Amino acid sequence: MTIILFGILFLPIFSALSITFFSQKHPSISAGISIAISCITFLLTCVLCAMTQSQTLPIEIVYTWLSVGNLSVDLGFLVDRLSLIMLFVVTGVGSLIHIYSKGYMGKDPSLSRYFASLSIFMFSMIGIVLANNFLMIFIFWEMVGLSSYLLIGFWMTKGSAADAAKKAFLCNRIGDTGFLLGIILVWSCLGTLRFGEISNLLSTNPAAFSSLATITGLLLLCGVIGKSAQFPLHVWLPDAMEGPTPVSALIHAATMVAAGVYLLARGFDIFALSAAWPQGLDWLKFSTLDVIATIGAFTALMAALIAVQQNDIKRILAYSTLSQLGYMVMAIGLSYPIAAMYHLTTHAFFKALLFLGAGSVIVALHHEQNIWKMGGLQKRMPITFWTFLIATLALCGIPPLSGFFSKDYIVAEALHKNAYLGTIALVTAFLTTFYMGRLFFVSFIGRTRSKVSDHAKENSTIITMPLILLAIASVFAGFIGIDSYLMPHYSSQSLANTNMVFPYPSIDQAPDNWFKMLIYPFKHAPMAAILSICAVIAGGFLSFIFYFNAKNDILSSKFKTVSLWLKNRLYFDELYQNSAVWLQDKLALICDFIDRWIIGGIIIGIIYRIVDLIGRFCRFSQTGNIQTYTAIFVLGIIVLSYWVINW
Amino acid sequence: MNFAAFQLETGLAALVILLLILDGSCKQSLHVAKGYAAGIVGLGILLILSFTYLKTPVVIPEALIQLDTMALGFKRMFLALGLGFFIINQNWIARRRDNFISYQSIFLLSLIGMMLSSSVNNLLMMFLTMEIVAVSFYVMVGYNKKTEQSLEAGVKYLIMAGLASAIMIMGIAFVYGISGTLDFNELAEFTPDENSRDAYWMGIILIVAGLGFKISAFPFQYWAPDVYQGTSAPTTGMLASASKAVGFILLARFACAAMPLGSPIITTFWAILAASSILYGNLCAIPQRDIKRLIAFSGIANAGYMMLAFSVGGTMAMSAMFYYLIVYVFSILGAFLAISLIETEVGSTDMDALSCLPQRAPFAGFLLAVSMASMAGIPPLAGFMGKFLLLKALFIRGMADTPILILAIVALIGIIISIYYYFLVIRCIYWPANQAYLLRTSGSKIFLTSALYLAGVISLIMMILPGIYPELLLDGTDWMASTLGELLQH
Amino acid sequence: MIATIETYLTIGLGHYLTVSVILFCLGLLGIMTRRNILVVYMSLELMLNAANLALIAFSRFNQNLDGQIMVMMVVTVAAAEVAVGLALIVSLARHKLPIWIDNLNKLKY
Amino acid sequence: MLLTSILLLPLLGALIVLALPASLRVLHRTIAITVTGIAAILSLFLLLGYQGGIQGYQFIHEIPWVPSIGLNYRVGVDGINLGLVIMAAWVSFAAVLVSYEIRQKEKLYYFLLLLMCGGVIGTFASLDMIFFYAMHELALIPTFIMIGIWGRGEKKVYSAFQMAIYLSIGAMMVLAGIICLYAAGGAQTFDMEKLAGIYSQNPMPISLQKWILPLLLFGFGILVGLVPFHSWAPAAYTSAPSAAAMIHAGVLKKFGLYGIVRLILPIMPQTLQPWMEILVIMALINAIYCGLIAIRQKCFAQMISYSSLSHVGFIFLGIAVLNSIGLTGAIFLMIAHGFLAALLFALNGRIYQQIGNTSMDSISGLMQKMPFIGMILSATLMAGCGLPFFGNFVGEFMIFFGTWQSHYSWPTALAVFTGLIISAVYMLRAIRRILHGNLSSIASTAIDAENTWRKLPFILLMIALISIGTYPIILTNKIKDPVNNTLEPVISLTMPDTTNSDSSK
Amino acid sequence: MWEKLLNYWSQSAPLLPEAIAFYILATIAILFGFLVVANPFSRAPINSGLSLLCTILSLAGMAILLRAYFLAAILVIIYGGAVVVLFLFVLMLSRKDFKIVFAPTRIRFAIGMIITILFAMIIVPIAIQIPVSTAVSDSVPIEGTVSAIGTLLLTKYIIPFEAISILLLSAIIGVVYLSKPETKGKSK
Repeated sequence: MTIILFGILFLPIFSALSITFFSQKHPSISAGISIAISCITFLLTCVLCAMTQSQTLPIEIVYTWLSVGNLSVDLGFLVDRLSLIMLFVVTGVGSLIHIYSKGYMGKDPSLSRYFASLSIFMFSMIGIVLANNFLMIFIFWEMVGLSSYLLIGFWMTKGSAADAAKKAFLCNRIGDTGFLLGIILVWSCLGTLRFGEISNLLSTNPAAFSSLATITGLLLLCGVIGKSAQFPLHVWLPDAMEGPTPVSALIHAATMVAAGVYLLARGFDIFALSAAWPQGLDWLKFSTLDVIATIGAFTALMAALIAVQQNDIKRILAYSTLSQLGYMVMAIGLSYPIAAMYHLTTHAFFKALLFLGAGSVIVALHHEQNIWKMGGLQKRMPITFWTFLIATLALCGIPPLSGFFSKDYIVAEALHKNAYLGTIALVTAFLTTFYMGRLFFVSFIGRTRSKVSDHAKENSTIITMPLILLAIASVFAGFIGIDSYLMPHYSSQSLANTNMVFPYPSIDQAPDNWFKMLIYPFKHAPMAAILSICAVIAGGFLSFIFYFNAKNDILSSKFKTVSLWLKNRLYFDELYQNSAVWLQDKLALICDFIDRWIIGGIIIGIIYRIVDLIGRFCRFSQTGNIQTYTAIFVLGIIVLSYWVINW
Repeated sequence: MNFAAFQLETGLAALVILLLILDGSCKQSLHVAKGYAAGIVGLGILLILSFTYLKTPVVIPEALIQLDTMALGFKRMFLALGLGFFIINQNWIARRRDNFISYQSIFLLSLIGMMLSSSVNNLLMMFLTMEIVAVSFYVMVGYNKKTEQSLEAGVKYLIMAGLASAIMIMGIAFVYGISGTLDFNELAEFTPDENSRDAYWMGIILIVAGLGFKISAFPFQYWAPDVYQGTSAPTTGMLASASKAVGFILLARFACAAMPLGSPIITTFWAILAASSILYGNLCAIPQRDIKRLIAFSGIANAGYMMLAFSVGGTMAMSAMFYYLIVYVFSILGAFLAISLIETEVGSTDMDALSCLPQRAPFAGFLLAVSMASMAGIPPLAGFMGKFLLLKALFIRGMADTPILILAIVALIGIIISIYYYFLVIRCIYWPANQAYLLRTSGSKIFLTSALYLAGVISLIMMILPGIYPELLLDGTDWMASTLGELLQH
Repeated sequence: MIATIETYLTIGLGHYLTVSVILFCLGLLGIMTRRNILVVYMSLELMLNAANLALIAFSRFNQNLDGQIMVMMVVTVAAAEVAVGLALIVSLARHKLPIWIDNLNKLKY
Repeated sequence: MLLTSILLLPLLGALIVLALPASLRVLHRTIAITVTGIAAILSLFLLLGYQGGIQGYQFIHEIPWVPSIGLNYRVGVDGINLGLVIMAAWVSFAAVLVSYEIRQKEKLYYFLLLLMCGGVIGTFASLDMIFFYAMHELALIPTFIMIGIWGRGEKKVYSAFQMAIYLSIGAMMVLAGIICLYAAGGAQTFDMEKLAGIYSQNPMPISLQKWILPLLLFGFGILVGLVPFHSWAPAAYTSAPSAAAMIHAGVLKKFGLYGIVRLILPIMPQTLQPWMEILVIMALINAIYCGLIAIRQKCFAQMISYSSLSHVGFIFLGIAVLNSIGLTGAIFLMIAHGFLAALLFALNGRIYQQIGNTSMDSISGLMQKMPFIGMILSATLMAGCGLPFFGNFVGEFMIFFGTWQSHYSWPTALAVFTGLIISAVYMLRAIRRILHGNLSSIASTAIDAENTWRKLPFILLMIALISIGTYPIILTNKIKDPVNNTLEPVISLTMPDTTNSDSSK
Repeated sequence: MWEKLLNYWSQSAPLLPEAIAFYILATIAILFGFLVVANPFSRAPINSGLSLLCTILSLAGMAILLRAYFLAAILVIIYGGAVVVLFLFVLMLSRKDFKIVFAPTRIRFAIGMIITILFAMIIVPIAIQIPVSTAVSDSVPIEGTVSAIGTLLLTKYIIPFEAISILLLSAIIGVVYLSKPETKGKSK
C-alpha cells in the first residue's frame, strides 16, 4: 500500500526530472516517458481502489516532514473515498490527456518541456489529493499554481500567453494569502493541521475555534476562490486559455480548478461551523457556508451570462467551466459536499471532452478559435462532432447523461433550501444550454463560414481515441453510483452540527441498480428535475432559433450595450487594472520615490551636509594667524584651569 | 646615575660625529653614499643592540633617566622609526640634490633627544629632551628655506613652540615650587595640601598645555595643520609621528606621576580634552584636500583617541595607548614614504596627485592605502587592534562609570567620521576623479631604492603583524606599561 | 597696621612670584598683540625670564638648588632657541618679506 | 580541526595565489577552485558528523591567541551556524566558479576572492566575538575593492565608497557593542558561549543593556540593510562583480542577523521585548517597502537587490517574534536566502556578461537563447517568491507561523501578503520581461552556459536550494535545540506575560 | 607709641634694605616689561629690545636678592650680553618698513588684553597666596654660588649637562645652515 501510494505520488515527478535531465533533446522519448508514467499511475490508482475495497477507510500513512516547536508538518497520505474518487479522476483524465497531447502538440520543439511541466502538474495534483494535512495541501496547491503557470505560458514568446500565465499565478497567489492565513489560524486554534484530527476535535468540541470560526473559514475560502476562479478572482481563467488546449482541458477544466471544490469538501468540517465572529464584528451574522453559496451562485450566473457573448471557442468553454464551478461551490455552500464532488467528477469528464473536442477542431482548423469562422464540421469531423455533442448534452443536463444527475442534485438542494439560489441555479441551467447551443450550432452545424473550415479534416486516432473514451465516461458516469460511493465518507463523520441533507436517508436506501438510479432524481425531487429539464429545453430552443444557420450574432446587434458589457466580460479586468494594479503601481512609485530621493537623497544628504558644514566651520578657526592661535591656546588654559581650580 | 640609560644615545651621538667627520673628510661625490650607508648600518646596529645587548631594564632610584621597560621599548621604536625616516629623508635630500649632512645630522640629533625622552624621570630632563627635539625641529621645519611656505611654517612652529615651552617652564616652576622636587618618583608620592592645591594644579595644567602642544591636543593644536602643510614631507612625517610620540611618552610619565589618574576630576579633565580633539580633528579633516593637512587633522583626532587612555587610567589603558601609539607611528612612516615621493615627483601634495601612485610607484601607493586603512581601524590591520584595545579599556571603565560611555560614543562618532576621509584618500589613490586621472598616466615610473623598500617593509610589518597576532606587540606594551604601574601605585 | 607693614616689608615668595606672574602675563600680551615678529619673540623671552624668576624664587624658598639648575638649562636652551629662531627670521627677511606676523598667513584653513 | 581546515583552506589558497606570478592566469583560477571545492566538500562532513541532541558546540578547535585579554581563536558549530558554515562554503565555491567572467588582474582578483571566502566561512565558524568581527571585516574589505576594480557601470566607485562608509559605520557600532559585552559582565572573555553562560547566571544590569542593545541592534541592522539604513545595498550590488555580490548578499550579510541571534537574544533578554516589538515593525517595513520598490525597478540587478532586502525583512521578523518556530524559520531562511541570493547574482552576472546590461526594458525573450540559464533563472525567481520545495518557502512559512504564535496578528497578515503577493509580482515581472516575449535585438548574441563547468555553479546552488526545501528536517532538527537554548532566557522571563495575555484573549 | 614704633623699627630694620631693593627692582622690571610689549610712545622694536634688556637686568638684581649669584651673572651675560644683542643685531638687518597698514590692531589689542587679564585673574591670586613650604628666614638660606651649582651640575645633573650639548650641536648646525646665503649651484 505504502509503495503504491509513493509510486502514485512520486512517479510523475520522477518523470519530470528524468525528462529535464536526460531526454530534453529527444521530444518523443520524453512524451513516451510521461505518457507511460501517467498510465502507470492510473493503473496504480485502480489497484489502490481494489485494495481499499476490503479495508476500512480512511487509511492514513504519516511521515514527519518538519517539526519545530509545536508546529509539525507531515508528509502524509490520507486514503478515503473522497481522495480515491478524486485520484481516479485526476489520473484517469490525466492519462487520456497525456495521450491526446502527444497528438495535439505534435512537432512542437519544446515538447519535452511540455511533458515535464505536465508531469509536474500530475505530481502536484496527486499531492493535493492525497495530502493528509492543510500545509501539505498548501504546498501542492502552490505547485499546481506553478505548473499551471508553466503551461499557460508554454508559448512564452507570445506576449499574451506570458501575461496570462503571470495573471493566473498572481490571482492564485492572492487567494493563497488568505489560504495560508487560514491555515495558520487553524493551527493556532486547533494545534494540528491533519484533517482527521481536525474533524475529531471539531466533533468533540465544535467551539474549538471560539470566535474565529467564520474568519478561518473565509480565509480558507480565499484559497478556493483563487484556485477555482470564483468571483472576484475569476479573471485569470479565461485568459488561461492562452495555453495549449490539452492543458486547458486537464488543468483549467477537469482537475486543478476543481481542487478548490475538493478542498471545500475536504475541510468541510471547518466550513460547516456555524457563524461565530470576534467581538466588534459580531454584527456580521452570516456563516461561512452562506458566503460560499452566494459566491458560487453569483459566479455561476455571471460566468454563464458572459459566456453568451464570447466568440472564442475556448473562452466560451472557460466561462462554462467557471459557471459549473460556481455550481459546485454553491453545492458546498448548501452543505452538500457529495453533490459538489459528484458534479466535479462528471464535469471533469464532459468538460475535458469538450475542451479536447475544441482542441481537435482547433487543430483541424489550423489554430482558428473564433466560432464564427467555423461551421459545417459535422460531416468533415464526425467523431469530434458526435463526442462533442454528447459532451454538450451532458453539460446541459439532458437525462440520462451524467451531467443531468449531478446538476439535478444541486438544483434540487438549492430549491429546497433557498428559493433565490434555486432560481439562480435554474437560470444558469437555462443560460448554459443557450450558450452551449450557440457554440454548437455556430461551429458545427450549418455551412462553413471560412476557408479553413472548408478544409477541415478529422484528426488521427491518437486524438480521437481519448475523445471516445471520455464520451463513454460522460454518458455513464451519472448512474454508476458515485454519490452512493461517497456517502459513507460523510456519514462516517460527525456532521451533526450542519443541516446537511443526504440524497438518501441512509446508505441502505440508495438505489441498488443502475435503472433505479436513472429515475431516482424524479423520485427524490420531481419538481426540481422537471424544472431543470424545462430550463434546458427552453435554452436549447432559443439558441436553435437564434443561431441555427445564423450568419452573425443576432443578440449583439439587438442588445448592443448588454452585449458590449458581456463581450468585455463585465469590465472586470479593466476594473482590476484600474484599481488594484493601479494602487500597487502607485504605492511602488511612492516607495521608490521615498527611497530614491528622501532616504537616498535628503536624509543621507542632510546628515552628510551637516557633518561637512561643521567640518568647514571648524576649519575656519584655522585662520592662519599665529596670534589667533596663541589667543585660543591661552584661552584653553584659562578655561581648563578655571574649571579645575573651582572643581 | 644610570649609564645604561644613555648607551644607545651615546652610540647615536658617535654616529652623528662620525657622519660629520665623514662629511668633512670625503670627496664630494663619495660621501653621500658613504654617509648614507654608514647611517643605515649604524642605526641598524643600534637597533639590533637594543634588542640583544640591552635586554634587561636597569632602574636606579633617584637617577634622572632610567632604562625601565617603557624606556627600552620606546627606544627600540624610535630607532626603527629613525631608520625609516633616515631613509625617507635621504630619498628626499637626494631628489632635491641638497646637502646630505646638515639635515640628517640634525635629524639624528633630534632622534637622540627622542630616545632620551623615553627614559625621562625628572621634570628637568623632560624639559630638556623636549627642547632638544623642538630646537632640531625648528631647523627642520624651516629647512626648505627657498620656499616661503616652509619658512612661514618654521616661524609659526618657532613661536608656538616657544610659547608652549615658556608656559611649560612656568608650570614646572609651580610644580617644583609646591612639591619641592623635580623627580617623578617623589612627585608621585607627593600630594598637595589644601593651601597649595590651586598652585599645584595650575602648574600641572600649564605643563599639560606645553605637552599638549607637542601631541597637538585641542585647543593646543592650531599650529599643526599649518606647519604640517608648510614643511617638507619627511619633516611632516616626523612631526606627526616621532614628535607626537615624544609628547605622549612624556605625558604618560608625567601624568602617571603627578596626576591621580582615574579620579573623577582627572577623568573628566582628560575626557574633555580627548573628546574635543577627536571631534575637532575628525570634523575638520573632512573638507581637506591636501594630504599633509588632512593627516594633521587626523593626527589631532588620533591624539584624542590616545588621550582616552589618560581618561581611563590604569596600566591596561596605558598599554593600549602604547600599542596605539606604536602602530600609529609606523602607519605614519608608511604614509609619508609615499607622500614624500609624491611631493618630490609631482611637486604637490594635493589629494589628486595621489592618483599617480598606482602607476608610477605601486608599492608606495599600496603602503599609503594600507596605512590609511590601518588608521581607519580596519581589521586585521594593527590600527584596528589599537582602537579596539583603547575602546575596550574605555568600555570596561564605562561599565562602572556610565558617563564614560558618552565619551565612548564620541569616540565612536569620531571613528565613523574618520573612516570617511581615510577611505577618501584610498579612493583618491586608486579611483581618482576624472580630472585627476590624467596625472596617473603622465610621468615615468618612480625608482624606489631598496632602502626605501626596507623602510616600507618596516612600516608594513608593524601595521600588519600586530594586527594578525596582537600578542606580539601587546606583550611588549604590557611590559612597558608595567613601569607606569609602579608610578600609578602611589 | 603695624602687622600689615611688616608683611609688606618681609619680602616672601609671594612677592617674587607676583612679579614673575605679572611679567609672564605681559609677555603673553605681547605675543598676542604685537605685529613685529621680533617683538613677539622678545615677548617670548620675557615670559621665559618670568618663569626663570619663579624658578629661582622657588629654589630659594624650597631650600634646594634644583630650581637654579633648571634655570641654567632654560637659559642655555633659550639662547640656542633664540639663535635658531633669529636665523629663521633672517631667512625670512632674505625673502624680502616684511617681518610682520600678518604676512604669515599663506597656510590656513 | 575540520572547521579550521575549512576556513584556512581558502586563506591558504589566497597566499599561494599571492605568491605565484601574475602571468599564470589559469593556475590562479585552478587553485581557487580547488581550495574552495575541497572546503565545500569538507563542509559536508560537518553535516554528517554533527550529532544531534548534544548540548553546546561541536567540532570545537581552540588556539589561545591573546590570553591576556581573553581573546582566543575558537571555532565550533551548533545547529544555528552549522547550516550557515556549509552555505558559506558552497556559495564560496560557486562564486569562484562563476568568476570566469574576470579577464583582468586575475591574480589580485582571486587573492581577494579567496580572502572573502575564508572570511565568510570564518565569520560563521568563529565562537570568539573578535574573530567573528575580524573575519567579517576580512571578507568585507575585499568586497569594496572588488567593486571598485571589477565593478560594473559608471557609478561603481561611488557605490563602493558609499557601501564602505555605511558598513564601516555599522561595523564600528557592532565592535563597540562587542566590547561592551566583554566589559559589562566582568567576565573578560570574548567567547560567545562563556558570555552567554555568564550572563544567564548573573544578568547584565538593565542600565547597561539600555545602551548596548540598541547599539548592537542597529549596528547589525546597518550591516544587513535594515530600512532606512539600506541605501548602500542596491547601489553596491548593482555595481559589484557577481562573485562579490554573491558572497556579500548571500553570505556575509547574514553576519548581522546571525549576530543578533548569537549576541543579543541570549545575553540581553531583560530589555529585549520592547526593542523586538519595534523590530517587528521595522522588519515589516523592510519586507513591504523594499518589495514595493523592487516592483518599480527597471534594472534586474536593482530588483534582486531590493528583493534581497525584502527577504531579509522576513528573517528579521522571524528573529523579532522571539519564539522557536520563528527563529528556526529565520535561521533556515538565512541559509536558503544565501543560496537564493547567490544564484540570483550569479545569473545576473551571466546575463550582464552576455548582454552588457541588465535593464529589464531592453532585454526580452532570453529563454530562447539561453534555455539552461533561463530555466535556472525562472526556478530561482520562483523560489524567491516562496514556492514550495525551495528552501525559502520552508523558512518563510515557519516565520509566518511563528509570528502568529507570538500574537502578532496584523504583522502575520502583512507578512503573508508580502511573501506571497508582492514578491510574486516582482519576480514574475522579471520572468515576463527577461525570459518571455519576443527576443530583443540586444539579446540576440547571448549564448547559454557553454559547458558543464559553466553550468556547475548554478546546478550546485539549485540542488542545495531544492534539497533543503524538500528535506528541511535535515536542518531544522539540528537548528531547533540550540534555538530553544537561545530563547530560553527570554521565554523564561516573558512566560508570566504570555500566560496572562493568553487568558485575556 | 613712639617706643613701640622704635621697637618695631629695630625689629624690621634688617628687612628694610631688601624690601626697598625688591620694590625698586620689581617696579623697574614690570615697567620695562610693559614697555617691551606695549610701549605707548613708540612701536619701534628697538625700544622693545632695550626695555627687555632693562627688565633682564632688574631680574638679575632680584636673583641676587634671592642669593642666586651665579644665575644673576649668567642672566646678565647670556641674556643681556648675547640674546638681546643678537636681537638688536637682527633688527639692524631687517627692513624698517613701517608703512604697510594691517588689519585693525585695536581689536586685536582688546582681545589680547581681555585674555591676558583673564589669565592674570586666575594666576595672580594663586601667586599671591602661595604658601611657603619651609620656614626660610630662620635657617641659613641656601646660596647659589658658582661652586655649589658647579658641583651639582657635574654630579647629580651631569646627564642634562651633557645632553644639552646635543641641543647646542643641533642648534649650531641649524643656524649655520639657515643663515648661510642661498647656494647658487647645487654644491653638495
